Amino acid sequence: MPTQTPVLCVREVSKSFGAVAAVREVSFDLYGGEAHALVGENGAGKSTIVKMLAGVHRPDDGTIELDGTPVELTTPADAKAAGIAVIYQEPALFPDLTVAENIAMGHQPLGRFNTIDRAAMTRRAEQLFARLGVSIEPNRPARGLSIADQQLVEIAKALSADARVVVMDEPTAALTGVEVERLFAVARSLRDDGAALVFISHRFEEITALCERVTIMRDGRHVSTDLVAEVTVDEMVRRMVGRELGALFPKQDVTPGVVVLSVEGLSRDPVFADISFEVRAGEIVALAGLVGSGRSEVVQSIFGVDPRDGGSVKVSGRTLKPGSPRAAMAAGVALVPEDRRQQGLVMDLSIERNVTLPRSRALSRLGFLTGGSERRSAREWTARLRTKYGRLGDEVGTLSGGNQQKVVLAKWLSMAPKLLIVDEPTRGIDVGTKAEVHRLMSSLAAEGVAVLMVSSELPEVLGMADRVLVMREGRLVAELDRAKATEESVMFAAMGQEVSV
Amino acid sequence: MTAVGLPGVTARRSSLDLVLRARELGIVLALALLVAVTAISNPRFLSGQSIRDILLGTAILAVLAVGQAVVVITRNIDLSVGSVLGLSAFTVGTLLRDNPGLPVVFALLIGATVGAICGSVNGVLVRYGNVPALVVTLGTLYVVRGITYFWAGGQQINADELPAGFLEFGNATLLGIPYLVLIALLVLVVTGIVLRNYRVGRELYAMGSSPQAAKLAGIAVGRRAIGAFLVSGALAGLAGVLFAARFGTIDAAAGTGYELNVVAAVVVGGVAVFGGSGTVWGAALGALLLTTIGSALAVLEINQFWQQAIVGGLILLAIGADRLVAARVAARLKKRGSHVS
Amino acid sequence: MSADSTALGADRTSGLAGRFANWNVAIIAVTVVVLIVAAATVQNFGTSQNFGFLVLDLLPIALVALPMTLVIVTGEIDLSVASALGLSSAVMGYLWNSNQPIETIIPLCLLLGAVLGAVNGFFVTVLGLPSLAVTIGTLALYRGLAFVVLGDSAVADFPALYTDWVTGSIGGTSIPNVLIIIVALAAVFGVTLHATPIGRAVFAVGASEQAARFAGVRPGRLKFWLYVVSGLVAGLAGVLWTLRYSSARADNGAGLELAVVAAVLLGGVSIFGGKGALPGVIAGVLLLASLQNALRLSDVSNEALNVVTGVLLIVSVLAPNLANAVRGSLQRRRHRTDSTPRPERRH
Amino acid sequence: GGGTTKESTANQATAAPTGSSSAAADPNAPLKEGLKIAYLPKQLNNPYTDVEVGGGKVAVEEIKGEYKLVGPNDASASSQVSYINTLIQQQQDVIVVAANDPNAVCPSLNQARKADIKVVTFDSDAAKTCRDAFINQATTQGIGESLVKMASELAGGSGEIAILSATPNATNQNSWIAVMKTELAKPENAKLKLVKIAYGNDDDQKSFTEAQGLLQSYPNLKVIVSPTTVGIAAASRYVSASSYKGKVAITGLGLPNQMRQYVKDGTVKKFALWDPADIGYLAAYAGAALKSGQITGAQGEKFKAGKLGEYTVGADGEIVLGPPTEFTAANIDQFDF
Ligand SMILES: Nc1ncnc2c1ncn2[C@@H]1O[C@H](COP(=O)(O)OP(=O)(O)OP(=O)(O)O)[C@@H](O)[C@H]1O
Ligand SMILES: Nc1ncnc2c1ncn2[C@@H]1O[C@H](COP(=O)(O)OP(=O)(O)OP(=O)(O)O)[C@@H](O)[C@H]1O
Ligand SMILES: [Mg+2]
Ligand SMILES: [Mg+2]
Repeated sequence: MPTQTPVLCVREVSKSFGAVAAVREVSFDLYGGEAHALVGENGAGKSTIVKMLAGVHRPDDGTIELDGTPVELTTPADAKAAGIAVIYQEPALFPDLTVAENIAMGHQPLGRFNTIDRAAMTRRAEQLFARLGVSIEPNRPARGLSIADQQLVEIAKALSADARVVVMDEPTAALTGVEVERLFAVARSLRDDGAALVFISHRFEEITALCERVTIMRDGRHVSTDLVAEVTVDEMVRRMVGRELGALFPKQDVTPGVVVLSVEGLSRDPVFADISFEVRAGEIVALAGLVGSGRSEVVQSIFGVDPRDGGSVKVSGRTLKPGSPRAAMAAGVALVPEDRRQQGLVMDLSIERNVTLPRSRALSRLGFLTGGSERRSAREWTARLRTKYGRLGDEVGTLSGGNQQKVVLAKWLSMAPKLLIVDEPTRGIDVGTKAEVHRLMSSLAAEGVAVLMVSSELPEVLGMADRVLVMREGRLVAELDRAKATEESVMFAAMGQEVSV
Repeated sequence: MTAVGLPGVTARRSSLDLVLRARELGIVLALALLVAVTAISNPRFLSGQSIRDILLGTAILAVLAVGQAVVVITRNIDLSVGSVLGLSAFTVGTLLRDNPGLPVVFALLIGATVGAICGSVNGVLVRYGNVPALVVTLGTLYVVRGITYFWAGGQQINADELPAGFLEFGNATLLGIPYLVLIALLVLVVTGIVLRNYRVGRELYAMGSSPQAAKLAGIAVGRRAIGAFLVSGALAGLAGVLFAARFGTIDAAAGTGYELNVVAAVVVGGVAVFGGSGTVWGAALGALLLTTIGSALAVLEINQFWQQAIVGGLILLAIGADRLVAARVAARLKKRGSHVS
Repeated sequence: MSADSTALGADRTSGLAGRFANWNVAIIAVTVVVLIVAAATVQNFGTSQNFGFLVLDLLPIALVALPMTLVIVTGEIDLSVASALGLSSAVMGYLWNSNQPIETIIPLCLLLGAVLGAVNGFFVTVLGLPSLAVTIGTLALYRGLAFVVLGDSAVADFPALYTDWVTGSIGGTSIPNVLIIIVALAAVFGVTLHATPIGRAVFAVGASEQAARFAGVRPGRLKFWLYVVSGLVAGLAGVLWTLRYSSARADNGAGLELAVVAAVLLGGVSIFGGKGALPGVIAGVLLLASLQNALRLSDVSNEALNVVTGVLLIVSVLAPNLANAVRGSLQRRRHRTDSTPRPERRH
Repeated sequence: GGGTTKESTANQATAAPTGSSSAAADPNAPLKEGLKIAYLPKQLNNPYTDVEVGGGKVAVEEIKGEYKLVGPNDASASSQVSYINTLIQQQQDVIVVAANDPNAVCPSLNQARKADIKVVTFDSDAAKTCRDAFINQATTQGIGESLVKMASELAGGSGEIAILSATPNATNQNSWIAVMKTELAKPENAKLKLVKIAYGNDDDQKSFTEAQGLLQSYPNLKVIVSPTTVGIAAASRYVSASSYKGKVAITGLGLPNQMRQYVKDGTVKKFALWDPADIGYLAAYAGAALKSGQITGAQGEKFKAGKLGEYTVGADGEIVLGPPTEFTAANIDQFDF
């Protein structure tokens, strides 16, 4: 199907953020009329490539060629003008504007005196939604749209641009099967009209269903580009991961102790309902599921940063006051949240202040803090986690992602928790640190700490967990022992259907 | 919000749109109620002279409020408007005193230019200095006022020094409507149309609604921000000329403290302080409401001391109601998720 | 980035804490220089009597700036302080006129201030309204109520025992009595902000409310109490203002809010929250007041001060940004990275 | 309660210090040269004030003193206090001040007097205990009577009148209004009805709006009496451009230059004023006389005030300038201030 000359060539591009090399000398071609999959683990650099194509980031090295000529995409406007439309991983809508306006922003249909032709704009949105087979009212504001609907609006936005290159960064993450089917139908028709598609997804069945070629990335590097038909899913996974799981996930075997956490009938409308499970001392329990299945919401509700509608949470037999992180902390619960930048760390504060923030009361003497006790404690814990930093007084935001993650861990481990909840503990951190974090988690478990881990990385789940709980659409749908947990069984439970692994 | 009833929108009017428009509707109702109560207790409140006085008073505040609304919609704020008004009024006053032959149109242009210069200084500092608008405009509030004092010293420009033609402009009418009111209406309509019906206008809303998304959408965020400050400055300058024409006496203190009134008018008019929503119509209505309250309280023989307290209470009420409406809308929208048809 | 502290390491002494120290040192240094230059060149500036006048002049701004610093560090603002001051003064006059003992009136006025602050706190933290809009509303409301209470009359004849204490000096010395209040409160607020768990929480909430919540801080409660304290101090400032001039009037302190915010920002506090230090704020207050005093003594007009205040304000915020930009471009040249888009903030 | 209340302190308040008038006056003492005389009006940028201090400047030059003018932009007592403090620091000889609040400036003025600075108030008096002399434009009684007389003439002897005053705390305004009220209570003025006292705060715009409000609220209003130059000008300007012109009369105290236009266009038939320049002029001579020891501010003392001739200090240190002049279309062109 690919035509002779590529529409777009990525040539040896590299991009680093500080010390993190997100993309290293990656090259691939994109032909008109093809759907090209980009796969790789979390943090492999896929979104970074997307952002370079979108003009959000500029490559440190390498070039991007359109129709054989190198182009400088310095702003998103440049990319738009070059005919590249992008669906970002995180929806970026204008909450106060109507859906139709969101779709048309920048290329609104004009009528008399160059005024915006609202009727045409609304019609256009209606047509796009009809094509996608969804009914979103074009004249409602974008505020309050569910994540899925936001994603659909993003898709409509990209379609409306009549672009030659459409880049879709996990467009299906929030969608259900039917919506995905509609999207694929539209995507195929775009492709058949000669557009080039870049498609990113963590779901292999989607890739095999839609794409002709697949480029695999690992740790920011290009691994391979093949015809989808010529490579099996197993092979893709092997190339993506590129290492033996056993070496990475050194789980020590522990006999579970007393029940530390017991959750009963926990629900929060409309995110999750009727969640019940237990975690014992020394156990690592993984909460698996697709992105958006409600896992983070469950653990946040347990910790008390989110409210809950019903159910109870007991820690060591004592019921936790709902909606109070303080009560949870007092009961020995620690939460390493999934979003390090927004939730885990106060980026503008120093390393030491971040490490000691939850314990500032405990570290004070007669209510006063002189800084010495905080510094000592921060030094001790960052050293224990082998954190690399200049000075303890540096802003935590200046650290590399992995070191930031270690600061978050230090912050909560220093509390000596009975129950450690970690949400995507290794997201966006490098391979070495990942191994360290895993070692740390299993040694904590060995010391008798109960660990509840939310992770989207199947290998991590399979490698670390004593038990795997699987969530789907806000419900707990399966509980698998370490022995029974395989990629197939977990994916089957997570998706509610057979997968071709 | 975006759904003010103008022709051209498909007839997908739902009760939802009504709720969304309720904010401006609320001001209109409050205004109607106020006028009705006042007029019943004192019919002269509805006399031609009285209405004219209210409209004249509103005209100046409304022009300022329109400019402020433009800035607030982009998630910024301009506290320097009162000082810019003073500088412009004094500049124009001095010019007219020294050149009595100067045509009024020219005076309006000069005032707007003086304001536009101040506004672009604000804009450039905000954009390139990467300094929050509140700080920059608080700074220029002092600086511009100081410059005016330096220049004016103790002098005051009295009505008898201004050319009669200019003063007449402050009071004359066209078809019974004072020129000042016409100018304010013109400003309002033009700005309203640009904000609603032109790409530039929608981009201002987009910026205020989500700066991050605006950047991703390829909007020239910096240039638009400077533009918004320029408009606000130019309108403050224009308001300075209207001020000079209306009051006839100008000194360096003209317009002192106006900034808070203007922000109050904008907030009461339903423009969200965090940008992205609200209309200049609302802001102008806010200005009209605040001015009418002032007049009505005087006519109603309500102790003049209550006036400010009532205005303050009203602002709190307006933003509280705004939040309530927003919360209700959000709740309704959540329930009406789309689904595959 | 932590590893590569070679060439830039020297000037990048120690990230944030270092930068703060730097800003504080800078503003304190500027203040000291201004004081020395003024004492040397402006006749009568250095006299002890003038020092007394200076302290009395900066009293209300200094007091109100203390809680304002904490409020701004949490990322909020309180523009109603001057009106709360005026209402406290008006109520004081009203009660005095109705022959209440001053010993009851003063605590009542402080209580009133706390209540006014609680009203702000309620709107901001319970209803979740933007503090800028709320406190513009209460700015008008409280001032209006002050006029409702006292109308346009002025109440005078406060007991000499009290008024003399406020305008007087510590026995025999030329240290004004009110300096005790300023120093004591500055110490309380300084220690609270910089050396207690509350202060840590204040900074955390200002820098990232969400992250603070995840660390067990209760941002709503914290902000509510800060507003209460802000009102309380404004009430106290109202009492002192009234006693200093021996005149209770509804318009006392009108317009002071902008001067206070200006002094706080000049002291290096970020309007976005999360950054700032109390010594800098005190230096900022002192700098503005002594400039005003010196300029007046040199017969420079009041208006020059407007310009100086405004320029100082802009420069104080612009300078660190420019420095950062220069540093950033140096670093970028080394790494060719672009800056991460910062989380959106406003005003 | 047993605390300090207003009543419990009222007795002590009257026993306040009476200033530095212990030394006896020497009417023949020579007028000192090189005296530093500072004027502190209510606020700068006020045309009336400018004329007043202009007269002061002339007088200070005549007696070979050093003239200085300082003042706030905002007519507030607190800024005046800061200026008084500055003047104390600068060791002036005489402070001539128009108080924005009679009590708020008191402690500072007394501090100045302790530093051997003579304090003369003009325009608006401070509390009697904290100044040496007060230059009164005219007797309070005289002004009040004259205002009522003009209002009565313009109203044709009967009807509604309103007052547009300056700030609510302005001492001079309030004492005139008090006299007007007594006058209006007299049988011959029984048909005149004072319906409202509005306050324009000596702010042009505010006065303008207040005038507007008065006319709206009182359809039968016949006369607006504005005993302040800012107020009368603003009210005249409003009326001259409104439909009320010719129906409502304006009178009060105003500057001829500011009022000329409205007298000529018929809005204003008659108003009154003393020559403000003379107030400033007299204040300088009074201050110099005080500082030179010719007078102490006690009743009955006499001193010479240049071109104005000899003045006698009245009760409570008051020095009365003289009766006000009435201006009409017939005589207004003879005056230029
Ligand atoms: N703005 C940024 N600043 C610093 N580091 C960043 C930034 N954006 C991405 N990174 C880092 O670059 C690496 C690659 O990130 P990227 O988002 O490209 O991964 P991805 O392949 O899209 O992962 P996912 O499947 O989770 O979306 C990660 O280590 C990430 O932490
Ligand atoms: N602010 C919100 N408004 C509406 N829906 C939301 C919001 N936040 C989350 N959701 C929805 O709640 C569900 C659960 O989200 P959550 O982040 O807990 O999922 P998750 O399983 O942890 O996925 P992830 O891997 O992204 O962490 C999703 O369907 C999401 O769309
Ligand atoms: Mg990604
Ligand atoms: Mg999650």
